[in-house]
Order: sequence, then C-alpha cells, then structure tokens
Amino acid sequence: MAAAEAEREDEEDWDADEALARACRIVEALLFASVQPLPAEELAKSVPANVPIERVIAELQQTYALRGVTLHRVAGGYAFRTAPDLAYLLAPEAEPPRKLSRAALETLAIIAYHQPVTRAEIEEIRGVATAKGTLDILLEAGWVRLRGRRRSPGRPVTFGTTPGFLDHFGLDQIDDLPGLEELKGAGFIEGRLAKDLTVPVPDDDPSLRDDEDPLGDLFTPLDDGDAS
Amino acid sequence: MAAAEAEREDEEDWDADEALARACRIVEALLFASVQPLPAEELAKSVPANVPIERVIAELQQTYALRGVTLHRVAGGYAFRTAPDLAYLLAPEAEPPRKLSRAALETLAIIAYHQPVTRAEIEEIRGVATAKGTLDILLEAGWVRLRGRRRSPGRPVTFGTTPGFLDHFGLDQIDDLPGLEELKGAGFIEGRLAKDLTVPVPDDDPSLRDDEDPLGDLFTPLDDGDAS
Amino acid sequence: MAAELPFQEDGTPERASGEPSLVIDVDGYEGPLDLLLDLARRQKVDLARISILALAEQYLSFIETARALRLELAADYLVMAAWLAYLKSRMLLPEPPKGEEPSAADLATALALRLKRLETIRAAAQRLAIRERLGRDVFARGAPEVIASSGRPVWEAELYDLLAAYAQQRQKRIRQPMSVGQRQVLSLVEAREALARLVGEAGEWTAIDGYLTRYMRSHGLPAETMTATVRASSLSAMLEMVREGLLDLRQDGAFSPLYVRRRSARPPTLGL
Repeated sequence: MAAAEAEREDEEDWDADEALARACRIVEALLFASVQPLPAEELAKSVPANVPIERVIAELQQTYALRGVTLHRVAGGYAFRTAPDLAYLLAPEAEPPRKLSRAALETLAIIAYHQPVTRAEIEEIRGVATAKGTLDILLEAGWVRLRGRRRSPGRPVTFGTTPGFLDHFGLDQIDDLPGLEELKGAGFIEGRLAKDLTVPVPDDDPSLRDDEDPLGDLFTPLDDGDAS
Repeated sequence: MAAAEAEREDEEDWDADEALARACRIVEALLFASVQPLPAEELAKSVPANVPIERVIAELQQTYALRGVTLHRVAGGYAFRTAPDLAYLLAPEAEPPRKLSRAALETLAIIAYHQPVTRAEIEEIRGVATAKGTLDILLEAGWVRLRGRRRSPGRPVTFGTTPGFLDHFGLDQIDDLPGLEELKGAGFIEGRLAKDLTVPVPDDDPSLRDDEDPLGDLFTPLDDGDAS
Repeated sequence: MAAELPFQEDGTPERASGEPSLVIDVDGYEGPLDLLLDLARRQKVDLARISILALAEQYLSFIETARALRLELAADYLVMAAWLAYLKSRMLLPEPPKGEEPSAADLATALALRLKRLETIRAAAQRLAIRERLGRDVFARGAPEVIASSGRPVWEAELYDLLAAYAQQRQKRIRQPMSVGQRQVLSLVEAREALARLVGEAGEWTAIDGYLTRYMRSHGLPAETMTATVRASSLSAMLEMVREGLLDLRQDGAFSPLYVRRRSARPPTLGL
C-alpha cells in the first residue's frame, strides 16, 4: 500500500514536472516573439491553469541565469535581454534599420534617374514640396551627394547618386536602372503609356555638366541655393 | 608526477569547457539579437579562435532542442525561431502573412525550381498568362528578384529567388526544395516519369549563367528604343 | 487521394473527378492546359500513358457543350481546341511521308509531357505551401537588437521599392494633367431647329452656306472650330427633312453651292 501511494506521488510529480516544462516552453516562446515586455498576468493566460506563473518565471530565470540571454523584469513585464557582460556585442545606440519612406524613395529615384537635379526640379517632378528631412536622410545614408551648382539664377545645388547607392541597390552601373520599356515589361508601369511619359537614361558621371559649376563655397547653406 | 599530469589535463579540460561555455553564450546572444539568419563564418568572428564554431552550434542545438525556442538552419545560416508546435499561441498576435493565391504559389514554385526563368517560360509551364499582380506579390514579399536578362531574342528579364525566400520557407539552401523523387514518394505524383521530365536541380547561385546577361548592359535606353 | 487536385482549398470550385458527364465550369480552370490536365486525370492512368486522342475528343466535346450553353470562352480555349482538332485529324489520318513537321506521335508526346510538367510543378508548389512558414508557423525575435559588427545600413530599401515608387510617381504625375477638352459640336437636334427656321424663310432657292454663316454669327459659334460640325450636322438634318418631304435640295455640280427651298404642298411626282 505504501508502495502504491509512493508510485501515485511519483506520477503526480511527473505530471507536475511535465506541466511546468510545457509552461516554460510556452512562456519562452511568447517572450521571444513579443515586441514588448509581457506582464505576468498576460503570460498566465497561455499557461495551464494548474501551473502558477511565478513558478514558471522563477524556473526560466534560473535556467537562463548564466546564459548569453537572460530574463529581465522591465517596464512592469518580462523580456529577454542580452546578458550585460556581452553588451559589447551589440550596438545599443543603433536603431534597427527602418524602411525608407515613400517620399524618400521617390526623391531618391528621381535623383538617380534625373541627375544632376536641383531640389526645385525634384519638386517639379514630384508635384510636392520636399520635406527638409527627406534629402538629409538620403545624404546621411550616403546614397546622394551634392554635385555642384546649376548655372542658373540662384545657383541651386545639384544632387546626384554615389557609389554607395549603386552598392546598396546591387547595381553595377547607374544605367543598370531599367528604362521605360523595361519598367513596363516588368509590370511597374501599367496600362497605356501617356505619350509624354519619358524616362531619362540615368548618368552619374561625376564630371560637371555644361550648365553646372563647382559647389564652391560649401558654407553657403543649402537652402539658399533653393531660395529663388 | 602522474598526479600532476592528471591535474594539468583536468585543468585543460576545464579551460576548454569554460571556453565552449563562453562561446555558447556569445553565439546565443548574437542569434537572439538578430532577426536575419547569421552564417557560421559570421558567428565564428566573435568566438574565441580555439573553439570550433560547429561545436558551439551543435551544443546550442542540443540545449534548445526541446525548448520553446529552437535553433534552425535557414538560408545558409542559423536563427532562433519559436518551436512550430507553439504557433497556435503566437499566430493570433502576429500579422498573418499574405495568403498566397494558387497562381502566385505556382509561379513561385516555377521560379524556385527553374531559376533563372523568364516570364514567358513561366507562362509556358502554366499554360496561362501571368496576371499583373502575381509577380508583384512575390517581388514585394522579397522572395523573388530580377536576376538579369536572358541572352535570347527580346532579351527577357530573368527571375530568381532570394535569401528571404529560403528564410520564409525554412530552407537552408535552394536544393533543400523537395525533389521529384521525394514528391513521388509522398504520393503527390502518380505513376512513372518520362525521362526528360525531371525537375531541374534548383540553383539560386547569384552569378549569371552562360545565357544570362546583367540587367544593366541590355537595358535599352528609352530614347534609343524610340529612334529605332 | 493522390489523384486529388492539391489546390482545392484555394477557393477553386470543387471538381468532380471520374464522373462520366462533364461538369461545365470554365471559371474554375486556369486556362486550357489546366482544363486538359483535369480531363487527363479523369482517365485515371499515368499521364505518360494517357490516350491523347481520347483527351482531345473530351476537350473538344467540352468546348462544344460550353458553346451550346452559350458560355463565353476565352480565346485561349478556342486556340487549344483548334490545335487539338488538328492533332486529332493528324492522328487519325495515315502519317504522310517524312516532312518538315513533327509527327503526330511526337506532338502527342509533347503534350503529355507538358501536362506532366504542370502536374509536377503543382505538386512541388503544394509541398512548398505546407512548409513551416516564418510569421505563420515559426516566429523570429519580436524585439531584435542591432549587432555591433553587422555594419548594416540604418535605412532599408530594395531596388524593387525604388523602381515601384519611381514608376508609380511618374505615371501618376503624367496622368494628372490629362483632361479631354469638351468637343464643341452642333448636335443634330440643334441643326434641325436652325433649319426649321430656314424652312420658314426660304420660299425660293437659298444658298445654305450664307444662311449657316449668319446662324453661327448670331449664335456666337466660332467659325474656326465650329464650321465643320455645323456643316456636317446641317447636311444630315437637311437630308432627313428632304426624306420627310419638307425641303428640296439643289446642287448644280460637285463642290458648287448647295441651295435649299421649302417644298411646296403639291404631292410628290409619281415614280420619283
């Protein structure tokens, strides 16, 4: 009789261990996939009712204590974080890469195809004013550079693309960019083509054009060039 | 003397264990931090030189085998992913990936198996014209890319798959795609197979084939095209 | 089970397999090859051993039935029907001496191979679809961190995004200013009204050109843009009024002035 009881106890233990292990797997996966730290009550919803969530968290904290990733209590919830002594592996101040905005993509594409091009010309093509930050982002990303100044009233700055632009977009040369027929063939342009829709042959030859002057005084603020 | 030697051996063992444990923590931290799979060579750079990266990965794979987060080999690298059996807990939180239409799925399979492949070849196999949106969906999802141009009349654009495709479908390399023999074994294909019908060994090697040209050189500038 | 279409959950209507009568369901098929493959499956034999002749006959009878029901068939289906009718005739007739064209047997084999290839790739696609997919079956770290040595760019953009943005933007801008200016026309109704007044005035032969010029001036219609439409509409209206017996028209020679006169109330001459 005593033996039978012991066996039942063993079995119950085993069941409890099993339930705890399963709960640990669940909480682990939830914390891993979550964008934000998750509060204990939130985690408890996905865990078998007979397993207290505190047990699960204590268990995980212990499991991960000496690992490369540890379980932290942050902002009223729990999250996995890189172990502090391995912080050197990370670039904490760096933000994860963000998608380039639609406006920036359009501006970049116009500069690529129509270079050398002034800000006013970009706005003429896009039909909207270019936000201050948009060109900054492209300059900072190293995809766009100041080429020179257009030999026209106000001497606006001209923009062009950089080798870094080619590199990022996997282009060998700037005229790898598809022409109108190719854009159409690949389905980028649909329907009947407007007669006056033309796509220039892109050219990033760094030498200045006939109507371009050297940048010259770099201290002249960029906006001045566009003021007229 | 024998005792001293044994002690030194113990010490060496201990050092080796220590180094392996540290390497495991580092690789763990790196793989936890990254969304993209990291290739072994990349991981090896951060690990002490005397620890083979394969050992570290084998160790981690074993450690995580039964956990809620497991170590996967995808797209030529390694990545932590949640265990598939827990998908039911996580799926409601996540934004579901776009449902693939039958046409899109077939087109994707043709590109995966027959790459580099042109649109006309896709249509030849499917026996129908490819709707405008079908390739767009695959390009937008980042699974398919423009590779180059076929060196044949009309110089059609060739399509191939991306590392993102491998990552999404949990494939390590393109030839992990189920082969014809496997398809037959799984009962998808009935009967015997004509000799010249073998599914090609898929190959996503980015270098251009003999009958492929780079996208660029062949892009006909619009103006030239009009003139001819 | 192995013979089932692997894609039925994709909203494709269920297709009965192995039924003797053909189910007319053109919408359910993705083109003639898809239809042929389905018909071939109903033969319940390996595609490599299929009777292409029987298949051609089934396809042609399908098309006939569809036409009898006045279903609209895409041109693709008719092209395939024409080709299969040709193939069928080639297969039934004795083979001509070796010529330029491939033999009927070769054509039949090629078709069988094409069907097999489609079936194979469908199976492959199905295998792909049931794999564990990232974001559906397995998930990546929700809050990733940036690795110091990665040197990854701060901004992400694909060539595809760039080209799509450029193409859409250019197209949008080009389309915007395109508006079709309203064409100025003198409608037939207006022309008839103008002529009805003339009928009142023209008891004798009157030059129509002079009348129309006065009409345009008095109604403020610009001569440079409206003359052609006024002339055309007026001529149509005049012919109509002649037919109704309201007017007489006279022209002494080609390109000479056109004269118009109210028809007198006498009955039309017999035999005219």
